[in-house]
Amino acid sequence: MDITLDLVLQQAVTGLALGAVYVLVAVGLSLIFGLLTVVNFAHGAFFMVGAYAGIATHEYTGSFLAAGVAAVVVSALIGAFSERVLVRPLYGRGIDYPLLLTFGISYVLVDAARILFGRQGLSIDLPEALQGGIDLGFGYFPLYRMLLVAGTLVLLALLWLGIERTRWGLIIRAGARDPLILRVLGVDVSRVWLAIFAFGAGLAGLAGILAAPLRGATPEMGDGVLVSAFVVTVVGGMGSLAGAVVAGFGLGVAVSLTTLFAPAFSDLAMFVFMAIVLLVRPNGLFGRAGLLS
Amino acid sequence: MSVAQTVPAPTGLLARRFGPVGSLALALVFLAVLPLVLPYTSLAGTVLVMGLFAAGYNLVFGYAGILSLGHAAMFGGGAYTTGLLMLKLGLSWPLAVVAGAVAGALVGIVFAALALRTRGIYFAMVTLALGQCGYQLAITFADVTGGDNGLRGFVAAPIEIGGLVLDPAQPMVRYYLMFGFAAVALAGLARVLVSPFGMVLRAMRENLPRARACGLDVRGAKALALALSGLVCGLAGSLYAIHLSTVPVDTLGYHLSGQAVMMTLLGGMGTFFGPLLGAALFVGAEHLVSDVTEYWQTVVGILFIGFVLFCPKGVWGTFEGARQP
Amino acid sequence: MSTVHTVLSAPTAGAVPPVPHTAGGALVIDGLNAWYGRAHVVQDVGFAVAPGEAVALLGRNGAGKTSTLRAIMGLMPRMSGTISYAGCPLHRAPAHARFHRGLAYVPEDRRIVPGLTVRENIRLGLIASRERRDEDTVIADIARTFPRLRERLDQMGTSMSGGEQQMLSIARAVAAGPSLVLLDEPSEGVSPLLVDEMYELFAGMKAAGTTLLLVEQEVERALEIADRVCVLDQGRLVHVTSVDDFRTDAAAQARWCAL
Amino acid sequence: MITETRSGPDRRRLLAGGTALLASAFAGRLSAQGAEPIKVGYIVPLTGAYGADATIQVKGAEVAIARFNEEGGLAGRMAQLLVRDDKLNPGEASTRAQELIERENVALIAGCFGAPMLAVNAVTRQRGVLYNPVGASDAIVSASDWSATTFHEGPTPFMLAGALARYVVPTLGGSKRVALLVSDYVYGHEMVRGFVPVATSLGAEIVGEVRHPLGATDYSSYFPRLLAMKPDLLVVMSFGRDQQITFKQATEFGVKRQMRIAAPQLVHTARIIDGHSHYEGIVGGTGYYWGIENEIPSAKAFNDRFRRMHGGQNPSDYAAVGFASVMAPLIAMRNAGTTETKAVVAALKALRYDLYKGPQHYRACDQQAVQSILIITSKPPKEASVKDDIFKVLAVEQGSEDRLASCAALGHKT
Repeated sequence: MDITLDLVLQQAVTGLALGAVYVLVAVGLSLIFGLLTVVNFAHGAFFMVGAYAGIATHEYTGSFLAAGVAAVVVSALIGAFSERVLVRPLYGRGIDYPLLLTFGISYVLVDAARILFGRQGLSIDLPEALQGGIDLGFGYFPLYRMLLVAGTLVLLALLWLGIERTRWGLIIRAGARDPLILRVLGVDVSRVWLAIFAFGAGLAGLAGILAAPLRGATPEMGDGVLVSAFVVTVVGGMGSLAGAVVAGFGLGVAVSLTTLFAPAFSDLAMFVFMAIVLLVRPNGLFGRAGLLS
Repeated sequence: MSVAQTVPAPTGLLARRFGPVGSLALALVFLAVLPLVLPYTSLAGTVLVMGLFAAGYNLVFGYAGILSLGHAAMFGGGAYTTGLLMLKLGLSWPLAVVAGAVAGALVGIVFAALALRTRGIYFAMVTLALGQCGYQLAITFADVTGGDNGLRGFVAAPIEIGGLVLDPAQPMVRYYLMFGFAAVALAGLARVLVSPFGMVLRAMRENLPRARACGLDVRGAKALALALSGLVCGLAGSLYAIHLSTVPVDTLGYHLSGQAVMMTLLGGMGTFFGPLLGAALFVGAEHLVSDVTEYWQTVVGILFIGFVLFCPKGVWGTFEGARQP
Repeated sequence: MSTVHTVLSAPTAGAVPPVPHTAGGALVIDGLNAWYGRAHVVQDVGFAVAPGEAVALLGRNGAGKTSTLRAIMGLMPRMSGTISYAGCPLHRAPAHARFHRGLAYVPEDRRIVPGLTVRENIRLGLIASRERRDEDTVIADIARTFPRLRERLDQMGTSMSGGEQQMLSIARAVAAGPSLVLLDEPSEGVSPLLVDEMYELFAGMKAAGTTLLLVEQEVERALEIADRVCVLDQGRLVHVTSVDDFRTDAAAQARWCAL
Repeated sequence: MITETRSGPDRRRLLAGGTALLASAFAGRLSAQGAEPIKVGYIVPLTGAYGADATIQVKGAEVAIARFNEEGGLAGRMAQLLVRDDKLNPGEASTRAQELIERENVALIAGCFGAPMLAVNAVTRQRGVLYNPVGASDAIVSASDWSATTFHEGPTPFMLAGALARYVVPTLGGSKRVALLVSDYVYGHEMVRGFVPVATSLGAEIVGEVRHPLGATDYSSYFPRLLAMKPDLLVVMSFGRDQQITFKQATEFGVKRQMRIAAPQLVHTARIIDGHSHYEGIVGGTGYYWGIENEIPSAKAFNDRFRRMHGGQNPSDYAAVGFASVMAPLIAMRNAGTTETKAVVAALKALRYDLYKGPQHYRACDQQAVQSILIITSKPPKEASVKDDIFKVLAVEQGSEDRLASCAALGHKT
């Protein structure tokens, strides 16, 4: 089969849509690592929680907006609870313990989903208005995925503005570099951490419900996403938001193009890519200088 | 490195209370009586294999203080090597097991060469990636490895030692044959830990910058730790192949790497007996709980969270710590 | 005129009387112990600082001066003993709560946040302040008091010289108008010219009624501004005296403060 | 700790505490007294991605045990089902199989599917234990994995894909361009081997084969390529989640507007979860659908019994094959008059049975169950008679040895 420019372009756009989900998950992961130095292995579970909370809400209300809100709120609340009750006692004990703890949290959350909603998973269909596709000139593309990319970009722009321009953003930027000085200047850092953990979990939950119409919801759905999101954060540089965004979209496109040229290697490609980046730049593309660097 | 900071008051490389010989003896007695107390022999076999795996992992995680999330590559590498040598070359199983251990060490050396440039969480992630590469390769080259169906078709034939015929098809015979290999590996591990190299590891774990300032070759020591760890984990994988008569592709999966961390932590990292105990608790809990409820993951998860929060030194670490003078 | 300006500037004709935003009071420390890991770095230290007073905390390297300041600010991993300020016990309060009691801490290593501009660093000093004051006004006030920072407001904080960074660190600490300022070696690594400027500022702060607790390696400098001297040695408080007595006590200086 | 299960995981006897632990250690030895039950080990992935299929499969096995016991067992000896969860983990399955053999001295191990199926086979082969798994796999009956005591109840991918090709290719128009989307693992490859020769012999042109990694969650990146091939038919050669997500995203990408979609194996549980809209128009194969009960008496009998035991629920494909994998060996034991493996194997080889979908037997060379394959498509909810009436049966291909992969191709000496 001929590989035409149109095909490559279509594939690249597809990769952006793929990357959008990575980015949403990875940004939260990166924020949490950047501020709390917690490697959150429960992040995939928060993604799953968002999908389930959203679908359940949709079944009761029939509203997609309500589903989105529920996804964010429920996963954020579970995130907040996890941080406040479980993760907090471990601060100052290095990165290993929180990592292991969040691993345990994900075990429990995944099983909770099985108990509450069964093992076989749930499904949600797109509203009529979001079905269908548009012609990009070089090929047909589903409308929902375009909106997903656009929505992610808008969200990222808002996040950027929030971090660069607001009081909270200043706290976040300073907190990522030097939480001690924040404490000395009267900021209750533990509340900041709580908020960030909840926010990151909420973002993951949002990504979950946004991805659900595309791939359904299963208790284990977070596993693969978590691994991908880790690859993204590590390639971008742990704790770097810009890195997460660049690496997320970049890896989405890279994986998508690999499927065009060597489909069987698309999974492997991601890890090989990550290994190479880390061998050249041991701290990822955007180093560990800190958030937004 | 982080682990060094997180371990409060390390309790010597071998249990001080028991001394190197005592610790080794305890470990061997424990493994020797296992099939007699567990409800069935194959469970004891799984505990032995996982215990050896955790003990090998502990060398890196507990003693050298580096978190690896890719040790399944060493375990699986050993298992596949053993299986393939028996299947394709008809090698006798004891030789194939030794070769599997060596293969595990080679994987450890590859890890050291590729991943030691990075540190901390990045090291963990590179090892995770390397481990996944192994898994993907096994899936991709299904013609050789059997893909997701696993490698199968090799049989551990009876061996004769001084007129005594030992048939691995018999559960008890197989268990104690495996025990023999494990005993040698554990004795070797104990020997390494009391050697000067063991002292270097201790220095690194307790204070990495100081160890570096003292002119210790930290990276070299880490590389050696990875290779030795690979040797033990590769042996564990090889024994697993004999134990199951098949090599599932899951032996290369990241869940198994995660399980190594859990078992080590549960038992007590940086202790000699801890990982064995941790493996027994983990495998045992999973079996027992999953017999009682389908929702065993919740129980295991809560147990795990509880250990991280309240008993971070693990069962054996806490016991030993409490008995310190 | 804003509170910040009052705290910072020397009283001039027509100036508003000093009114720190939290009513000042005595800092009383009793039986203070602090540890770093197993190292017992502060041992049974007790002293008091009266409102509006300036006390210099002196001693050799490693005598426990910095640790004492950190303990007062709530930054030591482990401590015991009591600390009260203006009648309120502080020793159980987290660092951020101590800030809200009117304490400010200027750390030895300045801790200018990388990636933030000078203006943002100063904003950080106001970010948690419960009195919502107009940031721009406060920053304008600070710029007036710290002329060196004025033209650098939009520059990265970490791109400035050591002395300028020290100025920024002080400006940030006092932006919210504290009544007690803990200063840790402000003159270290700062050019003499800037040290002069800085001590003028301290004098102004003191004159405005702000209580100062100053750790200083350069004894002469500290004596310029201090009312009293506390000397630490190997984690213990070994000597408390007035500045005048200490200045003339060559033996004490040689014994505890000589390098 | 043992869990003796007569009626599935929901009625498990729960033993707790140290006494129970001790007792259980000796249970195997003590139970040898009296009319010893015929123990059937049933290893299925209750936890894991296919938990729903495994759970209903256990219900099918319970029907077999109940029927055997109602019919008097083996001269008064009753059958007993011991369910074990392999968690879809081959290591676990292998350990469980060893446990069932060592401690329970089971007469049969059945049920397994997925990767654990072959791991258990390695154990039963070494130990000479009767084994009758259900998973769709050609490897299990190939010479390299062959074992004298292993029978294979489930249909193989080769049979399913071949039956699909024979049905679907003639329905295509003139050009018969076919593209394949293949999950890159053994099962996917087996599907390809079953489908391609038949399809090309019927005049189809394979215009492309796109492979994706097992367990991929986003298939969007494959569609541009597939669309560019301009096929008339897309055959989705994957299973479970992979297949479900592919269908969902194919709908989203408007793939169905340009080509038809078929899949060698459609599964009941997946169709129930995802609903009709994603399955609309997709043609696929299956080993069983309960809707054939009007034509086939044995199906009616099985369905009735299943419904009676399980609250009116209709059996799924997995329930049916799970039933047969236990029922056929039990009947063979009765025929042989013993549970002794050699005799039972001989009886099974000779067995001609019709348990749920018409006549079946095990082929001599590989002991694969020769059986009919159903070609089905999703039924719109408005046409459904009851809630779980989800498929229309388009065709039934009768079982015949020449529909199986040839003994020679599987490496057996003929």
